[in-house]
Amino acid sequence: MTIEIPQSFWLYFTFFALLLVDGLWCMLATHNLVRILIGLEILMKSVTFFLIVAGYLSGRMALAQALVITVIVIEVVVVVVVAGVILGFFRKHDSLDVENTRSMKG
Amino acid sequence: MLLVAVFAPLAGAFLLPLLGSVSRRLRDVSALAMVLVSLGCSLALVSGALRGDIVSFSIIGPLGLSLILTADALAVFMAIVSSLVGAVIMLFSFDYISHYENQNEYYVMAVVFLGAMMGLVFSTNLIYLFVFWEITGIASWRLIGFYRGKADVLKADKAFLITALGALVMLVGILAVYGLTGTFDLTAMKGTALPLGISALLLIGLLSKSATLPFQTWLPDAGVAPAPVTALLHAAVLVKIGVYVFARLFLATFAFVEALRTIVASLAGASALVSAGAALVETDFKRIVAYSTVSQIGFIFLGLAMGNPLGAAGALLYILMHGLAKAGLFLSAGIVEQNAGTKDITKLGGLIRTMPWTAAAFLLCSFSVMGIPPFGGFFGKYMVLSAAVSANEIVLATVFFVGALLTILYLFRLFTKVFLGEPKGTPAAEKSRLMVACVVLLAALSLIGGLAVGWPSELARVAISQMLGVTG
Amino acid sequence: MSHLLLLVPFLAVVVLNLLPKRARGAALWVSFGVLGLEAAAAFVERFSSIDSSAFTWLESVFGFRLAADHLSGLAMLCAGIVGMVALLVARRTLKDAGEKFFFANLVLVALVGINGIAMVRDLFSLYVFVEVTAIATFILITASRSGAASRGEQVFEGAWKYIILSVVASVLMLTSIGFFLLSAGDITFDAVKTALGAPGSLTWVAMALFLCGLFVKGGLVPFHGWLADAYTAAPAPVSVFMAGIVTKASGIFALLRIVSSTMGSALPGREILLVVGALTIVVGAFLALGQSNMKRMLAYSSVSQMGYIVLALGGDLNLGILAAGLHFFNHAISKSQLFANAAAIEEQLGTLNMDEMGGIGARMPVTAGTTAVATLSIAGLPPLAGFWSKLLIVLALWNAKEYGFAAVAILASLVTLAYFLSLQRRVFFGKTHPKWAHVKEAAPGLLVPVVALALITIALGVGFPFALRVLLGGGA
Amino acid sequence: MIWMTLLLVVLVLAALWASMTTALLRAALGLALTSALLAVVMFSMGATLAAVMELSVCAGLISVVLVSVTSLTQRRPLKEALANRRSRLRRYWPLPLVLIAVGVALSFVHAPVEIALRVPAGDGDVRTVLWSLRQLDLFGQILILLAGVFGVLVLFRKEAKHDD
Repeated sequence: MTIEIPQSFWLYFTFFALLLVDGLWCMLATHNLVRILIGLEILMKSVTFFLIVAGYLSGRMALAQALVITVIVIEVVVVVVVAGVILGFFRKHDSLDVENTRSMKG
Repeated sequence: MLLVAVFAPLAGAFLLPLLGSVSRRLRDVSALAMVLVSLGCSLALVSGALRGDIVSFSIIGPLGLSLILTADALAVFMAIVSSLVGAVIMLFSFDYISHYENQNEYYVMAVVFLGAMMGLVFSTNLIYLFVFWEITGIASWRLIGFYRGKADVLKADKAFLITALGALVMLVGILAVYGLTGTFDLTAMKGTALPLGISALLLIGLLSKSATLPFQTWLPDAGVAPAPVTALLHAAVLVKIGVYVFARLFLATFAFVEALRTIVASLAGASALVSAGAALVETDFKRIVAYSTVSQIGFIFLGLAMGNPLGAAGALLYILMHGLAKAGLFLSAGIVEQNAGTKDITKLGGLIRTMPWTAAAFLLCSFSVMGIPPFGGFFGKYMVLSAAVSANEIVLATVFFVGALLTILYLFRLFTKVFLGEPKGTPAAEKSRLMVACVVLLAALSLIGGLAVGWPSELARVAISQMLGVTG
Repeated sequence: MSHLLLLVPFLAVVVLNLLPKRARGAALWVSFGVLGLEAAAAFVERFSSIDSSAFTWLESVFGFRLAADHLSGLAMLCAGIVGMVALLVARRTLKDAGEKFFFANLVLVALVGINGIAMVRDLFSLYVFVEVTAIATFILITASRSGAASRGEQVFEGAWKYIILSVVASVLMLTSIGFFLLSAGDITFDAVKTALGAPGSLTWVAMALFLCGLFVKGGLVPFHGWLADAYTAAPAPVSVFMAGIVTKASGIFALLRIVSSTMGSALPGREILLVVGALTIVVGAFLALGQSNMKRMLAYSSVSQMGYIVLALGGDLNLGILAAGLHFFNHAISKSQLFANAAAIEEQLGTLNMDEMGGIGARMPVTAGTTAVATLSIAGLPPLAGFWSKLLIVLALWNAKEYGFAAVAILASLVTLAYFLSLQRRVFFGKTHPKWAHVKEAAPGLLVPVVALALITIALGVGFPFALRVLLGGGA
Repeated sequence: MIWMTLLLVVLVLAALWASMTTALLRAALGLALTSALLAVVMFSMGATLAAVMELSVCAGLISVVLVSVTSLTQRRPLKEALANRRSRLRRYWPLPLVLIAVGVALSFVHAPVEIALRVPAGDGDVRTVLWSLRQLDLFGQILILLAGVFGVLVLFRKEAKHDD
């Protein structure tokens, strides 16, 4: 591979950081449970991307792929479970507003 | 022998609830028996100790955490004082405590307390010293909070927190000592010169436990406990721990620091005066006696802080005499409180007619605490004061002399208010012979201690020569 | 042997689900047995001289790369004990048979996760098992409806905070793994150790990220916000399990593992550990002081105690790791016991609000006594087990010349003592409120585990030098 | 390189859309698009197997889950939705600016990065790695799936009870 390592690293890292910021903002700025989940997903995308980039740049693509596959499986289970909880919450409160959950303090 | 003295009460205590389910009498008697075992073991060690033998026993553990028990003259002396007074108090509690709930817990904790005291006295490893120290803390926490009322428990918590604070600061000091010497074994660090900072850390722990200024507040509050408990804590055992460990560490182990003498002696002097003043204006029977303890502890500290053999011997003697006499005072207070239903001295009076024995015993014990010859307390106080004079601490000696005068004042005031004058309220009688007998026994011991002062002072002399002989 | 520790609970879950529905009542006992076996196996494998190499054939079949040392043994022993206690509590407090069945299964799944955490040798597998544990626990929190009426929406809120922060922690850890892949070329502990030895800032950035992830998982200050909510929200047996082992294994033990097997004795990250540890101790203790819900107080107490473990890691390395491991064990025992006691009180009184209680001690003497033992142990009073581990922690700090932090560690014990005394006073002492005049002691099924745990605490405390010799003699 | 950069720009734009669009349904679709684009990126970097996984599982399965959750929970009155839209705008308008700022700031960084370039000799085919070296992770995957099944069972059962 004849790529300039530092430069391309910073290029990829920039996009990783953009996705990360986007996901975090999406999670923090909303009151909607589903949207928090979407923000979480964007965060996961950014990390998946970063792992692939790491494998690409360090020449350990096979390892990186193995890791990413596992991450994807975990991601799916998390999403399904969280979605189930959101549904339960909606059935109970008829709302998706996270403000309904601020009962505990201290 | 040592192991039995320590662990017979410590381990045996947990059998007491079991025995209690068989028969209450059996439980009470076996609790006493456990304390007597300790007393017996300590007495058996006396002849050796008089010859200057040092008995030692150890279980080696890793990282310097070996359990080492050593009986030198100082330890044996202290062990006898604690277990003797403890045994009388246990006897007293038979009748006193039988009116209340939680009796099982009382006996367990009291016996654990005395066992831990034995362990503390004999252990020469700083960590185990701390361990036993804290066990006494736990036991006294439960004992002070015996009545379980909200105020009682709050005061128990206060006492526990103050002594625990002191203990934790002391633990920092212990670690600093470890950092300095690389060992927890006291015999191995003998003669080490301790920097003032570390001494101060250790001292805070000692002062908090012995309720000396500025940590004195917990002790009068602890008067909410049943009378035998206060006697156990104040008179005989708990507060003496601080004094004993002071002697053990600063006289017997580390090289004596001159600066410390002034600090400790001044604190002790202030403590003696302030609490004597407080005792003069208090109206609660037990609080007066408690403040008196704070004040008398000052004398013991003064004697030890002088760092000369005379002062140390006086202090040791006074530990014994004060323990006996003060236990007598507290137990009398207990009798009065239980029978008259109050401990407010403005509501008491003329009890000498209905409680002649108690009054007499109280008076005898007071004489001892006041330091009137030929009672035991006199010799202790006299030796301490003359040690201060011979160390050219004239100011301090004067302060303490005033303190001694105040002692006479407030004790007479107390006696007059409670036992003389016109009877107020319902006349109270001495119901339990056993309880009265205990008080009389203590009074008699105070007197005998004074008349036969030669015997305990011989042991004290050996202890002093062991302590100061090497370092001095 | 170490393979079996992962495979047996897994097979047990499979078998449990293949059984006919009628046999499902036995699920709790089956999983109880499995946990007991696991604990025994962990103990035998690490702390005794019995030869356990009869299972090497397994290693040729499965290519798991595992390594168990004394630390893993300790963690797995804890997991087994705490799991058994949680199951016993579940037997009493969960009402629905189906719920019990799911509980038994999920505890087993979480157990595999914890055992995995204890034995893995690379960062990514560590992440995977942390995630297994987290998901199983998350489902445990949300799944149960027992007592939900009193907890209301808290179930949802606690679980939600837990899972969201858990995923955020995962993101941190995965990013860190990416960095390690770049800078070390591999993600096994050995590779990471080599990379940390070489100069290069990237590796340390990666390590810091991973530690942050674990701080979140372990509920350390400043990431402690979720923990009290999750503990309070969880049903009684789940909070026993979570407080006893889950949070500790997935946050603190993982931290312990990483520090012990990747960082050498020269430790540039030590300051972070010290500061975070001290901060956690103090903040956690003061937060606990202000609580009136019993479980919340216990939760913040956990936060504070975790601080001690982290602090120990910042001290003298060898002694620090030993002390941290012991404190891990002691705290797991005592805290699961306290949560079991809280469960007993909730079961009998129907509330956990300490302001409404008072004088319960006379009605529930066993609960009161065991609570006293556990609280005093956690507050570090001799001769109980907690004292010794705290002493070792402070010694480790002292040997590393961190005098200030050692003093903080010691003096914070006073705050611990203060809030536990306040708990005792508010719950057990005082005059019995007329409302509780007819409260009875909890059922024997709930008392057996707490008494057993209290006895462990006392025995370990009294026989500590001996226990320490066993640990050291094994060559830790 | 240029193509890759463009692709990544589009990827970030898709994510931005997913987080900023008002309707939840569109947000879910935006996420699916992001996933698909990420799969393309992976593919062009040589991570074929992972790309396939990403495409099928994330862009496919997760989107299905999200869309169904969204449709099951769309019962809000119009008024509330409108009020929500206005407040959303307030909370989200700085996001693109922040992203641009971050991007510009990072594009000035050219610090040297120490990357351990290993000879990819030990790094064989992804299947070999997955099946022989990462068995433990596979075991973990199975466990997590198992836990997920329990989760679905439990949550589903709960609803059934709730409707009674």
